Amino acid sequence: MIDLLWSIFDISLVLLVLFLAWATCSTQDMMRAVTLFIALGLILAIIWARLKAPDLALAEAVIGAGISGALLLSAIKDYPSTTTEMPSRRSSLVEWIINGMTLGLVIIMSWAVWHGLYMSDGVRLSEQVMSHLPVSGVSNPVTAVLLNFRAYDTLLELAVVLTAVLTVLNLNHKRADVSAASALLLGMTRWLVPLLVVTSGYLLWVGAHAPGGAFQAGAMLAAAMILLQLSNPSSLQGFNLSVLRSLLVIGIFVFVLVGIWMMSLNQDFLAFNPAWAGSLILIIEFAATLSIATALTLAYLGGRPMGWESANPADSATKPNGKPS
Amino acid sequence: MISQQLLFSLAGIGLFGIGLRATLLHQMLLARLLALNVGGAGVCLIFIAVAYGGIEQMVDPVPHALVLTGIVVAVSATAMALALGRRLQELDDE
Amino acid sequence: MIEIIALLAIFCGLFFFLSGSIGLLRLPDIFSRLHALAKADNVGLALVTLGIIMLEPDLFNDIKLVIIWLLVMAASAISSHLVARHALRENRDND
Amino acid sequence: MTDTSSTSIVTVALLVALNLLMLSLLIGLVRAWIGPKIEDRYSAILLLGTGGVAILFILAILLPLAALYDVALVLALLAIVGTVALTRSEKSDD
Repeated sequence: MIDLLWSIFDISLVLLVLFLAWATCSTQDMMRAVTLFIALGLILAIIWARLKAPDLALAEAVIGAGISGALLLSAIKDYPSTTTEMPSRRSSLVEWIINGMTLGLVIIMSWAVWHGLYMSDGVRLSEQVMSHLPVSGVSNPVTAVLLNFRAYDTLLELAVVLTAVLTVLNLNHKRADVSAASALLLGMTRWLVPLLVVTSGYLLWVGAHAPGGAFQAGAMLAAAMILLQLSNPSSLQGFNLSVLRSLLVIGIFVFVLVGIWMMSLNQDFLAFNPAWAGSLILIIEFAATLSIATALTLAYLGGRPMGWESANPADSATKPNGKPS
Repeated sequence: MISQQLLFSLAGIGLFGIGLRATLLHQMLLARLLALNVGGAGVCLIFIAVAYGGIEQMVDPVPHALVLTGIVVAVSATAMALALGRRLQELDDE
Repeated sequence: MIEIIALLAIFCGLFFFLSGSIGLLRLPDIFSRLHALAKADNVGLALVTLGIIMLEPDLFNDIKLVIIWLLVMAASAISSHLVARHALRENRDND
Repeated sequence: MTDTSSTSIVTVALLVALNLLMLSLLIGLVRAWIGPKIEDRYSAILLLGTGGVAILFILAILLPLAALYDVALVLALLAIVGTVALTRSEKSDD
């Protein structure tokens, strides 16, 4: 009886997510597509929770529903027409080829997964992770994997995020600000943004022993900044741009610094010795949170804030912003 | 237990197929980006479905870490693609 | 005994949830839908949270549950206001 | 936590509740799909947020996974950011 109810829930979740994906990909109107995409992000967060992946549910809730939705919605304003013409311009032959290849790929992948699940019993990494957990300095296995066993991977991922944001910054100026918001929105932001910042700190701290960590905390902080930018844009002018620049790179800087420090104690580049591993990971996570939050906020803004080019922001105020948006 | 793994991984494959097809078919950058994100979510779903051990067993944390990294990289890649698109749009207007 | 009361609370909450969703589908215009949504969901969530608190032994989680419920109430109040305002502005523009 | 969820009555009842919540989400999604105007789709997103929080609560009891309360907390907070972004993104800014 219990298994039956569980499978009803699973099947309805799967059908729901497939329907949303098909709807998002096939609508003509972009506003409708983005709205459905946000709904898809929420349902995906529930699926991660169902598959016992709370870290991912957190990340999907913050990033899927929060940041990528806001990002896409602010990008819609760049395009004059928000309706797209589906494959009408592509010849039906090309369309058939695409459909055929996708179907073939899906069939091959299904066979591969079926073979992998039933036929072979590959080695599971979870035993190794669990056996090394006490050494890692944290008790949350995902954080242990992310920041201790696979520290290189996370370091390079911070580099990837930085590269993406640098491209965004080099390409164009910040989007035009929205006009000041209604009193209610301002009032709400006044109590909500501090709450988001406190939650972000909570997620950062809890990452050591429960789901949470640098990425979710950083994305949460970025969501707070986006909310601030959405409700009263003038408040973001106050950021000192040189501070913003250093915040962007502080994550990678601290990571490499700790690595070199470990090497000075004649250990490998990122091999934390068990005694300090917990506190080292916390330092790295704190720096990573700051740089991820700054990176995602600048990515949302869509380009260089005012006065980014000039070295000191003092004389930037006089130089008008190049783009009459 | 095995059927749940298979069910969710087939859902992941379905998402990936829908996303891939729409990425290739759409003309407009924004639509293709949405489809690409849907495809990426499908891949993540396959990862986690295989890592799922059932209600009682421990879950394999390694795919979780990989997918977490994947989600963050996906959002920064989307931001970059949107910035490129915006630049293209401005060049067309001029 | 506690569990029976908890389950009772949860199912009452579900009744409100379902009525809110059905209201969302059947009501004629956006404002009545938002009204149904905000009211039904909050009462529904309040009862579900009450049931879950009874089932949840850990006190710290209970406090967290109450905080979450208050947040959702504030969130849906503000969001439905924003959506209604936007709908009003949209109607005024095109008619 | 585990003793309560082991009694099958509570588990079965919670599972039935879970499926009913899923039903209300499906109804909300119908509105999101056919909703003539943008605001109707926003309201479906709101329903999804609240329904999602309720589902996460019940899953937290059923799976015994206490971390899902944090996820529900985050979902509740982010529902506002999504709606603000939706309502402020229209061309006619208020």
